[in-house]
Amino acid sequence: MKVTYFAKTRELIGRDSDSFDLPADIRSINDVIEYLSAMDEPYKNALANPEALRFALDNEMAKGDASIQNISELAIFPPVTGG
Amino acid sequence: MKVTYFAKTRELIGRDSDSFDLPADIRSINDVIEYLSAMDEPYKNALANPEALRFALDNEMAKGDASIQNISELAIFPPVTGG
Amino acid sequence: MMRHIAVQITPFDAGQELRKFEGNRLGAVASFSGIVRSENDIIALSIEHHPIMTYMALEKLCTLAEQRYKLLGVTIIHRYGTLKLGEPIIFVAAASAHRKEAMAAIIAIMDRLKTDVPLWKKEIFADGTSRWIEQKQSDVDRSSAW
Amino acid sequence: MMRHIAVQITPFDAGQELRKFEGNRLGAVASFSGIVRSENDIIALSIEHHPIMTYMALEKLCTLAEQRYKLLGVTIIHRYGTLKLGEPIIFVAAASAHRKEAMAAIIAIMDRLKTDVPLWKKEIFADGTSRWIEQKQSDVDRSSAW
Repeated sequence: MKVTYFAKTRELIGRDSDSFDLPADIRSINDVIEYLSAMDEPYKNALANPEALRFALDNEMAKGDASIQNISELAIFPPVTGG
Repeated sequence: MKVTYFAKTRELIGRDSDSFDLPADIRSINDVIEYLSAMDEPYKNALANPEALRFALDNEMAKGDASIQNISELAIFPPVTGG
Repeated sequence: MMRHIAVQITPFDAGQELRKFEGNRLGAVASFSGIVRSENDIIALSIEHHPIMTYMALEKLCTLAEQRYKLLGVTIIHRYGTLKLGEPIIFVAAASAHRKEAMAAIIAIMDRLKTDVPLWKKEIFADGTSRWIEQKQSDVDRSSAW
Repeated sequence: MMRHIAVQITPFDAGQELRKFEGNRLGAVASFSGIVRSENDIIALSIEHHPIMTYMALEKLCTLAEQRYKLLGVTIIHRYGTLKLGEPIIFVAAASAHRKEAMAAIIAIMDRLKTDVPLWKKEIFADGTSRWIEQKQSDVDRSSAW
């Protein structure tokens, strides 16, 4: 699965996107966040407070408990501040 | 005193303005309206419903009972419809 | 504080008026344009104004709006004379640090303008006849809310 | 129904956008321009967007506004990239038969845009440092009112 990062999340992780072969037991967005947080320091920092993050699955907004089955792209970003 | 007319009031009276030497007992705007209404048909028609008219004394909005003492110009017009 | 008030027979360029607010670090600019629309099968509107009181009333409206909404700039242009379908009648713009104030100012100015400024509209029809527009009670109610 | 949506790095001409609504007998056109202002001693804003979702979210906002406010036309332009003080960030315009709908649409679009569209602003300071702007609770509250 492709994982993309935006704004502060992108800067903290230091990358625009990653491509992961996720283990079979990673089923929801929350599972992905937990999985990434266990990788290294930048991911841990960037994803430390999932309540303050927003997610999209294949360009549609989604909650943390949404299933990632048949999803090709997860986007992770902070609450928006446009306008 | 100069009396000016605007919009529908002007069209009904058929003139932009008049200049009158008013009798001493004409003291308020209402007195002027009554005086003019007694003149001829166009004035009577145009001023038939003073409740539906608006007045200004020397370019300041005024109520019908306002005194015309020391006033040089009375404007008579319908409720406004700009914008 | 930028203030621009005009009551004019000539057309105006709303875009050019809006551009005057740019580059001023104002934050928020709201605007409203009123355009002659094809209601009641009219072909034009004829707009009459009081040459002195109209300008004075617009000045008063601007002062009220500037104070209440902390405006950094305000523009009101109202045309008179005969305006065909599609022609702009009025342009109002307000600049403030924040969008809420700029937008509220535009709404308040338009609402008050409908009852406080000596302008009158007449509908002109294709057959040469015409009819003065009557003031709407809804406009009076909306204006008195400010 | 005219609809124009753009998410672009290049500047736009708000006046030109406004003029597109003229001559169309629309009645009422309301607009809002957001401009980079000198808050917190910034020298610029850096704006990031989601290249696909931002456009989709603006489309959705337009559809909602068109239906709710009987719009005859709507324009939303949002810039991204680095914008200096005084540069326009966003332009929203809505056309309707009546002023009330056009103005309400602009307010609703701006309120919803603050929470529903994946755009992020970063403040850039003179010393080269920068800081991401945090979403305001007041924006969340205002948006949820629609």
